[in-house]
Amino acid sequence: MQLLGSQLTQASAIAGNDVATFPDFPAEIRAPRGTRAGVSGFQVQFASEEIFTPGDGLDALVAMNPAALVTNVSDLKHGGILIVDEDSFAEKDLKLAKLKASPLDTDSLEAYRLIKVGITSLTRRAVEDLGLSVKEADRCRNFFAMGLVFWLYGRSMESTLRFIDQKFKKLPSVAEANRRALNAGWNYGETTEAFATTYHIGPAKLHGGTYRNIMGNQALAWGLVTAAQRSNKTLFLGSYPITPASDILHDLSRFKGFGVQTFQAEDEIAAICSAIGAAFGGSMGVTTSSGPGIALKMEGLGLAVMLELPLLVIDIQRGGPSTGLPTKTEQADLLQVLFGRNGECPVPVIAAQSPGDCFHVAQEAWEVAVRLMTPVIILSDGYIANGAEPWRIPNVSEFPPIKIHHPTAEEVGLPFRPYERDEMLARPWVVPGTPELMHRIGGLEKEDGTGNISYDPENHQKMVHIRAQKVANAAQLAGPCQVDGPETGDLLVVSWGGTYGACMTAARQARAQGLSVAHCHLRWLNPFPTDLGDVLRRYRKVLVPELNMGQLRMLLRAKYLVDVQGYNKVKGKPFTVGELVERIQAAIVEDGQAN
Amino acid sequence: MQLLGSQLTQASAIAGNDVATFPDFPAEIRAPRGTRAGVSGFQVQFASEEIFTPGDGLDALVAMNPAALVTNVSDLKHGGILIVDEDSFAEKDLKLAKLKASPLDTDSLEAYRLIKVGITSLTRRAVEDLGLSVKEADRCRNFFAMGLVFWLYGRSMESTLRFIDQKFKKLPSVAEANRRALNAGWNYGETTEAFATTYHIGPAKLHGGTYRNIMGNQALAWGLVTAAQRSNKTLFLGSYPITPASDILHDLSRFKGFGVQTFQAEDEIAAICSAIGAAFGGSMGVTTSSGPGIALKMEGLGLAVMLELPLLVIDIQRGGPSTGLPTKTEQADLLQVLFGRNGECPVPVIAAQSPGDCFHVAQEAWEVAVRLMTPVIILSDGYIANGAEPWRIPNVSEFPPIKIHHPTAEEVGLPFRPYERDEMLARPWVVPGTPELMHRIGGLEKEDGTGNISYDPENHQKMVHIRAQKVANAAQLAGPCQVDGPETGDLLVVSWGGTYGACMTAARQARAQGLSVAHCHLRWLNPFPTDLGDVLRRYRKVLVPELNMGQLRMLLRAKYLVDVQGYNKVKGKPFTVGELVERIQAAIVEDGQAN
Amino acid sequence: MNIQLPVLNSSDFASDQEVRWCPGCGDYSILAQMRKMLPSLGLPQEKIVFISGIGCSSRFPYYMNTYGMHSIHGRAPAFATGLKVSRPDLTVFVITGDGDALSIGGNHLMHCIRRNVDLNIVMFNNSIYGLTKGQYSPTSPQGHVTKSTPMGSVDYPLSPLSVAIGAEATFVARSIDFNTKHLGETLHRAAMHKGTSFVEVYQNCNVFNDGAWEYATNRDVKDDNLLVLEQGKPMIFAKDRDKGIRLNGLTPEVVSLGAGVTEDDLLFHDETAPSPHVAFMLSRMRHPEYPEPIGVFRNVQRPTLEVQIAEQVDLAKQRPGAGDLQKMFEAGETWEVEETGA
Amino acid sequence: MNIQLPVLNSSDFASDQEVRWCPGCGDYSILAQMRKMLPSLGLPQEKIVFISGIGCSSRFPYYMNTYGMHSIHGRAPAFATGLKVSRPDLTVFVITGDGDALSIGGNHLMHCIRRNVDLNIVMFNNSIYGLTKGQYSPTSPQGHVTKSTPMGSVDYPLSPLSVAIGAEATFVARSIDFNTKHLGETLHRAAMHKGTSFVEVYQNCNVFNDGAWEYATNRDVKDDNLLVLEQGKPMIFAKDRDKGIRLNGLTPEVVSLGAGVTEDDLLFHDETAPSPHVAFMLSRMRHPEYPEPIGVFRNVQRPTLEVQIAEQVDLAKQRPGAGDLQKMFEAGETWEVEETGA
Ligand SMILES: Cc1ncc(C[n+]2csc(CCOP(=O)(O)OP(=O)(O)O)c2C)c(N)n1
Ligand SMILES: Cc1ncc(C[n+]2csc(CCOP(=O)(O)OP(=O)(O)O)c2C)c(N)n1
Ligand code: SF4
Ligand code: SF4
Ligand SMILES: [Mg+2]
Ligand SMILES: [Mg+2]
Repeated sequence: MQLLGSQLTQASAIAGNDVATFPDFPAEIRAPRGTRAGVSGFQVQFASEEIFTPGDGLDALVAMNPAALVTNVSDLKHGGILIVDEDSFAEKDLKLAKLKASPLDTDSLEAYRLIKVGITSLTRRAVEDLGLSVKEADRCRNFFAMGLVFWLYGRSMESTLRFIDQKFKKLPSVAEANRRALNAGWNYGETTEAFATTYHIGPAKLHGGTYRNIMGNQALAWGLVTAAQRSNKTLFLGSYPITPASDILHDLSRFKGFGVQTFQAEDEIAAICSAIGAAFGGSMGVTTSSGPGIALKMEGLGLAVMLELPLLVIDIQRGGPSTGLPTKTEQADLLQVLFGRNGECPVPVIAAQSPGDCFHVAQEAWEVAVRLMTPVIILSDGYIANGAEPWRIPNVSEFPPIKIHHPTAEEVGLPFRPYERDEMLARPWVVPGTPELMHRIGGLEKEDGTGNISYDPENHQKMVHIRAQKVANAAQLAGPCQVDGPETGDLLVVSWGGTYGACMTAARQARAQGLSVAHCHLRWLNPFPTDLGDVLRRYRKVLVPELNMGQLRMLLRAKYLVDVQGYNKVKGKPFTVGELVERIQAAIVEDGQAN
Repeated sequence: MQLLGSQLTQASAIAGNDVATFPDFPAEIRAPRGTRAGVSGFQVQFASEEIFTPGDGLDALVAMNPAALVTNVSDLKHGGILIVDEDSFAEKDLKLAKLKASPLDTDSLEAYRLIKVGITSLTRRAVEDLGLSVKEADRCRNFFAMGLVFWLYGRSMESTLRFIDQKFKKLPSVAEANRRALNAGWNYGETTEAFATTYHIGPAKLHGGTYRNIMGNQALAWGLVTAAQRSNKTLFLGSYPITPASDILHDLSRFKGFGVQTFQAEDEIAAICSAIGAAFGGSMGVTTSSGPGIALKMEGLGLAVMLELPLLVIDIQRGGPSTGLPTKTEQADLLQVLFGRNGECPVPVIAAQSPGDCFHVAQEAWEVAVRLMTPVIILSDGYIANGAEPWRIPNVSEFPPIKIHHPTAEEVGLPFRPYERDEMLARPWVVPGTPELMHRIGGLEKEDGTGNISYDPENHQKMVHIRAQKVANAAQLAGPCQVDGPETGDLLVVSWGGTYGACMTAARQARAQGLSVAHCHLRWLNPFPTDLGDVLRRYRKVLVPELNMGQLRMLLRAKYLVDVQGYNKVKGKPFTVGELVERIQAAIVEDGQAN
Repeated sequence: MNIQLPVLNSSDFASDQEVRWCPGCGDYSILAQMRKMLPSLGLPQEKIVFISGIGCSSRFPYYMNTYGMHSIHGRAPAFATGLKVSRPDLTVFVITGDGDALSIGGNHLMHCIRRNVDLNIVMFNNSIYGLTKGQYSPTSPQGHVTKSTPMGSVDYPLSPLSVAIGAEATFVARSIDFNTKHLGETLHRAAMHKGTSFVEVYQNCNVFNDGAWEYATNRDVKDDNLLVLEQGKPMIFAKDRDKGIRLNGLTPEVVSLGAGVTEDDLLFHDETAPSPHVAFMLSRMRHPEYPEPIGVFRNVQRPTLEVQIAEQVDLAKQRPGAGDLQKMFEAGETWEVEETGA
Repeated sequence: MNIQLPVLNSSDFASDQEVRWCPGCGDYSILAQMRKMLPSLGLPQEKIVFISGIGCSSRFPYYMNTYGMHSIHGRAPAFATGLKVSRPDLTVFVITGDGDALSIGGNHLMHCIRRNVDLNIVMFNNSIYGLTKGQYSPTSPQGHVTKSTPMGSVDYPLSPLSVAIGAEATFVARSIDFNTKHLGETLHRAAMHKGTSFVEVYQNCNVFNDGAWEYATNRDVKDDNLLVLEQGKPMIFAKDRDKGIRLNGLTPEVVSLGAGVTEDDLLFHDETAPSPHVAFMLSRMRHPEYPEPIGVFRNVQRPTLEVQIAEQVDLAKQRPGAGDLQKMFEAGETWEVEETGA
């Protein structure tokens, strides 16, 4: 299914649509095919206008077996197209899906435009004379379904045919079988009368340029490499596999041609510590993980704050708490990354808003890290990580360099003061190997300037303030709030991270309905833009939709004493635009009610 | 010095004074004697009225060498008594203390009533004929100083003489030397004319009963054992040594006679995990640490939240971030313990307010843990942990039992639903070994009731809410706010943890000065008392003094949208009453200014 | 009182949860052998606890009709230690994978083993991270191409049994998922051992690392590649049982029996040897240089952690005044204060 | 170009920080030997880095006029690994204690060793937690009465060298704080080794565990209690060098030379033996049953982690298109969109 989804994405993008996807994996365990737990889904929206989410309800659903049907049918819009493989609704299939009777035989599907296709038998027949086993033949069924969908939406099969050639280069009979299944599906659509209409989705208005699809984790990996290249640094990744962050490790481990070093550590603690070691040596130290692994990194991160070395800590959030729902999405690590360390231990935090944005976020985070000599946390989530969107390929030669300077003894003079600061409060990044500037750093409180151990009360207070102010200075680099919509009004929707698309679309739709709604998306969660308080106060109400129980909301209320309201969903799933629009409407009419 | 301090504490308590102490250790490293880093201090306040802090400025200071003098003299009140060992101000002593000239020779000490005593030579002379080496003789100097101080304040030397007998039972000549030094000190006071006056501090008004001194960590250990006895549970401590929490491990390891099991784990992660394992088995699982170790426990704690097992996690806070100032005090782990875990992962948090209060806090925390089947966090800090106060010995037979029930199959019926809940939302604590109720628990999201793994979106949302509500229910057990002072007024001082004594004393003093100030101390930091919002709104202003950058303050502002102001100090030292009174005065006059 | 226990069988140990490993996974076989072996311990289900970490293998407890905990990655030995110390009456199994036990959990494993907690640790070694879909593990050979090592892994692998023996293990064994009889017997012997038993099971992950143990499972070659250790017996192996292991100086060597070499020239296996150095030597014998030993490498007695802790508690309880809170509170300096009405 | 390096001496490696261990602590001696040894490496100070964890011993970097990091408890090998992989030009020492290395840090130690990162790990073994004022450590003997074990520790101790050898170490040695000459030489050999060198140094904590190594340091008895390992030499020891170690079957035994026993009957030390099992056997020889070996137990070559990583990077860089961002972005399916003025 993942394959089908990504091919459709590809073909739609090439057709000039804007696309957004939401793959929904089965939980980590490899659950048996045909069971509910084993259902693998892939949601894709393509449109002739700019879109920011993979869509709410489904317009069409392809269910290859009863389990897939019952798990997803509730998302299908009334009147939507429902394609099922009727060959897969036998007794044993129903049993696997824990169903007593076939939904095809009941009236439970009345609301939909049900199209039963004998996908299995048709596929078998299409590949009949290729000498494949039944099992092998059945593996082609997805391509049949794909052909059918391609026909329905008038997508070109070209890129998928190319993909087949490429992927099964070494297995010509499999390639041929898949090609035939694909064509059979298309032909089935064209020749049968199952479908009343086909759909034509014209190209979306996008900025001109060369486009490709990009997934969130991929964009992060690319952004990291780009940041390393721009700053002429060796990228050192210390990581330990964990869903849904592992793909960044996988991607970067294939980028050795860029000088990237990847180190699969024994655990998350060693992962962050090795990255800090690399940072001490002058490399671009990066560590990636998800919630449970991030929890383990916090002690090490505290040390990085004391050492004042640049470092990127990337958290691809998933459903929690504890092991939680590893393959589902959530935004519930914000407070963890802000506060999950002993002592007063501030760290800048930036969150990606979409798959493509990961590319930029990685670079922005690195710019702040090196400018301020501080670890920076990047938040993404399972939804962004595995989602895809069209991405305009940038012109690499236009990237400005990120300037980093490692001072020498001539420049800083002796005796060397490793905790002397510049105007942004950054200390010098002197690397081992630099003659005469030998110095020692560590996690005990340091004396201002010299960096010597100090237990002096006044000094401690001073250093706590300096570290706080330094992080606050990141606001100068990040710039002011960006508001989409009227400058004042009834409601401001404030979002962060992966809910960007849904929130912005919902706000626009509400505006189109005549409501006075603006949208402000926060890229930096620490520090906040300096004008944020003013912006919040310009609206009668503020609504913060979050896939958690109200974490950003708490921060905004505390800092600005504005009666920010929350819309909170913790279901392992992204917001739908529809539910947000409803909530926006409700918020504007209802009386402001505090918490 | 620690010895001298604790003996003076003891003697004063026996004299019926209320006492409060503040030992100030050198940093962890065993720094050489005579250097500034090696200074070991012990502050004690005794009074004929109830007191809640070890005092602000010092009335008298005993400095055994130049380093001790320069490190502490700034805390001595003008006009205060300054006793120095003039034999210890030789060239080499000054050098060790990094002093160019002897402060005794300059006019820097003019503000004090300087009393130079040749403590070293007098002590040597006192023990002359006992055949001790010079080094051994010099070890008695502290007892000479003690004798002098005892005389000055009219303290009985009886308990100290008993202590000497006891401690040096096997070394009669050392015992004799110390006795002589002590007497020599006393006699010196009585015979010389160095002191213009002596002081008489009468007994304080305390509740009647038998008293003893108790230190915070000791009281915690005793409270834990008492909780275990009251609930008829085996106490299992999984811990890893760390300053300033180690003493709880040390104490509990001596309580095997109570059935206590202590396990010094390989690290903090194993420590909490072993305690959770013990909790699964039906024991009272406890784990203790300080900031950096607590950071490491967070992933395990997240699992405990999912497992819904009772557990106590004790954080003796110290100066941070990172390794920070290990022997100094701070309150900067509040946000860490509240939020330092992935996902929405709520845990009740209670903080001890004084050394003696640790005894109660341990029991209250355990009552909540077992009533709600939840881990509970106890916060203490270095100041409480090592501080001492008189403690009225309770009558053990009056302690009510803490009722815990492990259901059987007859009681719960089959099929067993391990996540069925009672009216407080607690699930049953069924322990392995119970026939027919075999079940499996884990960190993946569980289905409501059955506890089976569930990735269902609605169920996840429901479980997140249930876990949150369960913790919120702890407010029913904890009761409403306690306010000391007027019910409404100009200012409410809100405190938590170890600043209780200073805040309450300051509020009372301010009231005595005619200001309209009340004080509310929060024992539970999560959940807050249900009436807290109302209480806050009854005062024109709210001031939250904290030994951090404003952590409770942030929570109060977020939750109640009240413009709470902070008074924050991060110097590794407790508040003085004086600075708080000043701040209270200022707060009342100045315009409320939001931050 | 002599309570007659019901005689249980394999299916009594199956929980109502659907087993959800990939079809063909070696985990199924280990599960089957475990269920089959447990009745032989004569314990009711409620006295048995399975604790696991995270990984495909760590789903194991869900499938057992016993008490169980699916904990967090790498920490199962620590949970199990706390449980066993506080509840010595329970029989506790730890189920773990090569990543869970040796990567993130290496330290807990080592300390559990040296403390000799009476646990039965079964490590499913598939030389891969299964659950996270195919990264190399600490037992993957150098050069292993995986998702995270596209040019081949450069980490030198650990030998799990060498690690265990280096950590003062009292019971160490190895078996193979599809060698069902040997596996069942090995699990039984491990369960009978008082102290930490560590069993490495070669397990095939047919999805991400298929055939890793081909040499040890393929019917045609396995007998030539395996040396089945038997207590007191000479080390003979090969399909025709015509080869053996002899010590050449300080180094073991493979010899053919006959032509001047007799069984008496061979090494005789002694799992009870007080010093672990011979067991360590056996743990170094790896394919293809040597046949790989399976069976029990080491099996010695040493007081267990939970028994020693219990003994100290018992001893302390006998001291005068033990367990008396009031006495403890009143010990040392105390003083009386009269009620002043404050 | 041939740059003449200034000849450094011991004091060039002393930082300006006051040394603050307890008077009499064995750490002073190790510090002195380290400072004395470093000039022999012919490296300028700036090319040397000391990384430590937390503990008394871990204060070490502050006292060295080199680059240094006083990190967090137990994790020094991980920091050092990241540093060395990214900066192979630096010479990196890891300074750690028995608690730091073997308790909280056991796993990092093990993985660092198996990966054979070119680091020099020096573990100060005082069998106690010094910094936290006297709790037992993983090397404390059973029965050890400490602050946390008033009735004696029940944990069976680890043997650090057995652990290291079990973790595939390429260089393993032992020395003693006050045996200054031997210590200096051992540190030098460790530094010269390419790969992870692990050196255990018996260190006296005169405050919390005084005399732990009395048998190995007391002038009167130490020669009888120590076996100084020398490459290629027979294992002779004792004050009069009249005793030796012989293999009896599979077990080492102490024999007296003379009366039918000659040097040739003894074990000859071979630190370069490919299999580690004899080194492991030596690591099991403990006082009082045996004289305890000091010196280099094992010293073999294996590619280091950082070199292998560098090799893969170099190889990858030579591939066509390597390092070309633009090419990477444009690979795969792309399409053109015309500017529509949106
Ligand atoms: C703290 C943490 N880090 C990482 C993970 C992700 N994770 C789960 S299982 C696993 C490794 C599984 O390998 P192994 O232990 O060999 O078990 P297998 O799946 O092969 O049976 C990893 C890395 C996690 N769940 N928690
Ligand atoms: C996470 C964490 N846990 C615990 C501690 C406290 N701690 C510091 S050093 C140490 C052990 C020291 O023992 P060792 O490593 O043997 O060093 P030594 O002091 O004996 O040289 C401990 C438990 C800490 N600093 N950080
Ligand atoms: S991924 Fe491998 S180990 Fe995991 S269930 Fe599938 S076959 Fe078994
Ligand atoms: S406590 Fe022990 S190890 Fe630490 S400095 Fe003092 S003597 Fe040395
Ligand atoms: Mg595995
Ligand atoms: Mg030590």
